[in-house]
Amino acid sequence: MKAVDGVSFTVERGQIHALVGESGCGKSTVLRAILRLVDVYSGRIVFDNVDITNRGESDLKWYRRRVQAVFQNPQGSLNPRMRVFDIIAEPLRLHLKIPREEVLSRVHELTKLVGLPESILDQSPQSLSGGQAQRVAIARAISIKPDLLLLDEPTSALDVSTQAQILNLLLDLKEKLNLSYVLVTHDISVARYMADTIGVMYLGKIVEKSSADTVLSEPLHPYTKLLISSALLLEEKSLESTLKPIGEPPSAINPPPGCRFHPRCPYATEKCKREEPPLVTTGKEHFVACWLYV
Amino acid sequence: MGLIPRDFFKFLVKRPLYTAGFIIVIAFTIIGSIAPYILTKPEDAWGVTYDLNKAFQPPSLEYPFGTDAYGRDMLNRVILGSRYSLIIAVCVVGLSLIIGVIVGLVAGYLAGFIGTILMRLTDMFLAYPPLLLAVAFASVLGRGVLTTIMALAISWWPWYARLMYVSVNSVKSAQYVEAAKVVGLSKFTIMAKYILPNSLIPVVTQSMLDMGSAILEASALSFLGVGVPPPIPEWGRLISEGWVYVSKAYWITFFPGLVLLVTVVGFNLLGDAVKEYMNPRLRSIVAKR
Amino acid sequence: MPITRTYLAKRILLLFLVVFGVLIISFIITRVIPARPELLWVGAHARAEQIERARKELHLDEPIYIQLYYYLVDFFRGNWGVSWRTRQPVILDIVTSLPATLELTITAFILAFIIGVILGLIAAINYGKVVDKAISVLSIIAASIPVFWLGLVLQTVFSIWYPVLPGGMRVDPSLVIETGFKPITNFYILDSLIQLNIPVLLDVLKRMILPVITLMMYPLGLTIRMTRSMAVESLQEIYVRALEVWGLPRSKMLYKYVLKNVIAPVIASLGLSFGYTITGALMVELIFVYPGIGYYVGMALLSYDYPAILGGIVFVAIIYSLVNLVVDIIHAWIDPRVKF
Amino acid sequence: MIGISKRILALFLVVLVIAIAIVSMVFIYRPPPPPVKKIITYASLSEMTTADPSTEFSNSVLWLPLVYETLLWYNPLTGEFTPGLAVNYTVSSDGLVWTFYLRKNAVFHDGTPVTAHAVKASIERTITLGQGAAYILEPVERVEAVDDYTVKFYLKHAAPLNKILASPYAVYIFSPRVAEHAGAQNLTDPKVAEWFNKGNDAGSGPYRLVKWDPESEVILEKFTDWWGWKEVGYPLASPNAPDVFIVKIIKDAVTQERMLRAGQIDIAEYVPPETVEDFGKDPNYIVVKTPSFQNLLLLFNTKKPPLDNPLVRQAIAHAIPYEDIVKVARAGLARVASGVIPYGMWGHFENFRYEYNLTLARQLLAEAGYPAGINKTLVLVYTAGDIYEQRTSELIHSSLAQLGITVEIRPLSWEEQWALAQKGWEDPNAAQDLFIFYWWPDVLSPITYLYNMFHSESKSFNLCYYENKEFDDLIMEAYSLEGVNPDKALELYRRAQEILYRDVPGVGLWDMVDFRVARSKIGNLDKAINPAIPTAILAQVLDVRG
Repeated sequence: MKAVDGVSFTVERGQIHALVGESGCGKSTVLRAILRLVDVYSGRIVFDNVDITNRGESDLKWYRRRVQAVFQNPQGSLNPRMRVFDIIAEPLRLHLKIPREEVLSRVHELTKLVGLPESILDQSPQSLSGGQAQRVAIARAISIKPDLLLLDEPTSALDVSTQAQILNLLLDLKEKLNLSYVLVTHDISVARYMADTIGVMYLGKIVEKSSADTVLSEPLHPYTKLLISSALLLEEKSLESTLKPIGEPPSAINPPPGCRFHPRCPYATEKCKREEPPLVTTGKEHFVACWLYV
Repeated sequence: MGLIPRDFFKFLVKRPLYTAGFIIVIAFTIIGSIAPYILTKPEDAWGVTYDLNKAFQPPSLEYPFGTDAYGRDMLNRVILGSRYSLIIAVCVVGLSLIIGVIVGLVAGYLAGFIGTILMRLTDMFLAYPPLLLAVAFASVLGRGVLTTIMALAISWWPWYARLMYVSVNSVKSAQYVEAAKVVGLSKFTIMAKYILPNSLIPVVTQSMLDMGSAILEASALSFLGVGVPPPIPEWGRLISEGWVYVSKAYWITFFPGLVLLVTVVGFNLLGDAVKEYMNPRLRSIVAKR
Repeated sequence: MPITRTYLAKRILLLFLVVFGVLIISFIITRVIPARPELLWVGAHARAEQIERARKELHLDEPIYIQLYYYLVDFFRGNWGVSWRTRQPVILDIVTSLPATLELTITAFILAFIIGVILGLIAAINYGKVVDKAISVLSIIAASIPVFWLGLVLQTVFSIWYPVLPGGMRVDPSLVIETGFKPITNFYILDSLIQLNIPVLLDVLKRMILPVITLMMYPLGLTIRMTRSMAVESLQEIYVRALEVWGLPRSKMLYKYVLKNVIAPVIASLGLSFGYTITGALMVELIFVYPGIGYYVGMALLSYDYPAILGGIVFVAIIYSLVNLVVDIIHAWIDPRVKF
Repeated sequence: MIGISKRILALFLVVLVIAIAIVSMVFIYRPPPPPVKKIITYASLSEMTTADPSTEFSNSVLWLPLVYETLLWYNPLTGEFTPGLAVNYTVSSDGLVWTFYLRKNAVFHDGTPVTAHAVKASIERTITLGQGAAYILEPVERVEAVDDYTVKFYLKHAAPLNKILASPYAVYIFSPRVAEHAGAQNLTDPKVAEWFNKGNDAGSGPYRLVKWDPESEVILEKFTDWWGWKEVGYPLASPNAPDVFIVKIIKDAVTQERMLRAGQIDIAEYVPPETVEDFGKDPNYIVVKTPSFQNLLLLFNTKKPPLDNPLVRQAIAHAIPYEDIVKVARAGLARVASGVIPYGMWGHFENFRYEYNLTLARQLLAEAGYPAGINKTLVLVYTAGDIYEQRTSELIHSSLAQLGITVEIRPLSWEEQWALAQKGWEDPNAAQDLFIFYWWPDVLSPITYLYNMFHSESKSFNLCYYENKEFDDLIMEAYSLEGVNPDKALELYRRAQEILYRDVPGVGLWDMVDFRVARSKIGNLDKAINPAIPTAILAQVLDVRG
């Protein structure tokens, strides 16, 4: 079974790459593959010119030190049986092997950096608000100064005002710590706000990718267009409701033949039903997978 | 009482039946713990003397539970018996909990080959009706408090292993476990610091409620003659000892059984109370009425 | 119909696996724990040469895996050893005493099921009232009562103090001789009905009263509790409420909707309580001198008849697994929501 | 839904029909007319085994002596012989040739007269088959039928053939026509055994086997042509003997008690001992007690401190409440032992009891160097499940506690108990301190008790690990003299027991008393019991009134 198929992208240092798509399109799976939480059966994950696709956990320690993540559900990503202090300190103790006093000062430093009061260090994660919890998760992720941070819908579980605070904090941190981000989101406006480059995913495949400006200003793929227009028109409504209704809900595990989007595509032709379109370039580093542009 | 949330008591007070269960359990625990110090006739309880002239005295003010075939005061023997019931129940549940939790944890988290083997093993033990496996083991292990505990624990742990397995499976996909992997923690650390503390609650709760059954099964073993040896006044043994005299001295079997019944009812009532307290759906129904 | 052929095949395979496991565990019990199994085999007052012969007979001079092999082969050939107490092949003893236990437990189960569902429904209808509380207390006591003690108490009261009911045995032997009753299937109720032997039938039924009451307590308590809580929940469900508003008669509503929701989980829980009941039969049959499997294993325990103890226990474990399988299938059949 | 209601309706109808059928049949049923014959029902605790008189060596001995006869009867308590099929016998002066003269009016149940040829054939079949108790005939070299009513036995070596031929096993005489009945070539053909085990009999005794169901009942009917009914003054026959004697298998003591009270049985082999006293007081029942040669012994580990000190053993021997043990453990149905040889057996002496005297015990313990008790827990093992041993252990535990000796009671299965005790020969410290167990005789001689438990070469059962050359020599000499010079042998046995009394490697706790409870209409029950055939009731002797 393939949940994700033919997804390929590169992230440059200091850049933010966003993967955009509706829920269930496999973008989280991509993230989890990069984090080696799921096994990769084909394809490669290369970090700093090192292929880490098939390395065992013991060979990955350096990688863990340099690649960290922030998850969608802030409370759920914190162990309810640990104090906030220990949660933030854990990667420090594990990777840096620094003395206790230094851990203490680093944790305090980090707490300040992510804008949390020191009083929360003794609390349990359950007593935090969603925004606070996400800040704790961010503090944990940046504690060992990684190079790459993977953000899995970092704001989708938060209320609107907190969302902005967190996004700003992330942008802030990127500058301060010279980080690179891979951002996964279903919310194109978040991507617009954050990303340097954008990849649009549909049912486990990238259908369009380019710099953020290009994708947002001149979208080529019908799905991207739909995505952007619905985001503009109906800020609050979910994306799914604006799409053409179909019988079977689309599934990344068992995608339709031909172009995956054809059942919902207003421009679909006979060819789209039979053959899968390749990802082709239209110049200017702009790639799209649609028979309209071949 | 830091372990028990305060509103549990509020919850209890409104339900006299559950309160009764709670009181029985507390009383049993206290009496069982201090039994040797509150005996009025310790030599009768421990069985170090006997007086045939006092044999088979029916219940009276002096002997509220009567006397047995050796002229020993049954009340004192029943009180001392609570100690053994308590010790056995605590050890059986504790021991099974340790084994069950380890097996369930390892099987649940490591999955794969080891996990399958462990769970199949658990299934094999579960294929025996409760008590029967304990009977089989007790019959070959020999009779004694320790062997009774071992025999019961052998038949008991698989239930906790199963429960722990289910619990671990629900915890292991939690996001904080993935987060821990991303941090780069070792499997063992994740198991010990993340999975174990978060999956323990249902198993531990269940085990506390199983004390009543443990007491009952220990007595059954003793009744069948494969439990604790004389002169220990374990309740099941007292009942079986009185069995042959039942037509002429009913009290030798009656009172230990009654006390056993009350204790088990107490534990079961408390169990129901905890279940109802922890099941918000049931509680909301109650609240609506 | 969620019961597919693959599901059945899988369950039966699992059953075989479990039987295999049960055998291995009993092998461990017989061979590994007692230091000298041959001593268990030859029995009291044996001389050295007998012990030596027993070692050979039991293949104890062979490596342990060969011993396991012989054990399994013997088991599947039906060679479960000879009981020291009865001097008969264990398997024969078990087969002859099985019907008595089945007669007892099945009767106890049916009664527990019927009475339990009725009482549970009464409690649910009167939720929170005195009747409900009384039934709840009864159910807790029934589920907590030590079987062996209840048996002794009933026996003392009803067959010693006020001798209204016989306190032991399946049938009066002199009645058997007088009326020429011949056990055919060893299910005495069935046998006496076939032979139209009414005195024996009545005697058999009379002698079952006390053991059945004792034995049914645990499943009864469980059924009441299960029925009550299920019925309370489904009475709460909105569609039932709606029906009430529409004016459907209460009794019909209870029967049509509540009962339907209650039956499947109750059967599942009864399956669980079968394990307790079968071990309860051990003590009940011992107390009431009722010659079934329980009595057989109980006597074997009291006289340290190891082949009989282990044979009996393995057999009961297999029966138990079978019952669990059947209960799961029934459960799946009644309640299509259950998925496996 | 409608389906279910239909099914329930159908079920209801079926139940209703069955109920109506049952009720109506109850009213139609008429009980059978009461029997007019004198029927006595005896409850046996154990199932019957085989029905072959030559090889049977187990439970069936309960009824064999009613159906088959031997040449002589012997009562070990009185030492008396009573004529059976033989009216008289002589023995040569060297003890090697025994001549038996048979009675002339005895017939087998198949009508064949009892002759010397039948005796020869019966004994020879047993010897040839060599199963069961055939070994008791080992001294017999050959049997010769001198004429129809005279039979001669030639022995390989001197042996008490009169006692041997009065055994309850292996020496029954049966009709030589069984081969014909069974369609067999000869008497040793397996078909003969098959024929017996189908429930056929070919004896000459007072009863015939009419029903053979070894697992539930055996029915015997009076054989009216038995010579004994006609012989005036024959001690082993009664004019009021039962016409039908039924042996019912009731494996449980409590049930036997209930059935006896309900009048469903007339004689119980065994009821709970706790109820015997009540039966004794009730005029409707009689209790007959007879000595049994089974006794309960307590063996000390004489090689492990502190019990390696004879003074400590003596102290304990004086601290055991023998009377109370008998009262509680056996409900009085035992006799305090005097020595290790049970009451009633030749070789038993009355002056080997230890007085229960705690003062004396304390004194002895102080003398041994333990004035304040023993600071070590003694392990006492007994056979788990045996309630009499259990109660005995509890009383020993309580009583020794008075002396400051702590006893840990450890119930084990017999096999575990024995395996543990076996370790004592190599490492006495690994074994138990105190060992409780029963002994019963394999041969009717004191030697079975003295050798097995106390001889230094008896590794299997000398579980006190007692080694005393003087004692060993004494008992072996006594045994060899038993047949030649019984008085001297008895004296040596007495001296051997004196050594045991002094050294205390073990003590006898009680000698079992056998009992039968019967309805009081049954007379002569005491005469119908022979301790050599412990389970049998010689029904021909019973005097049934009313």
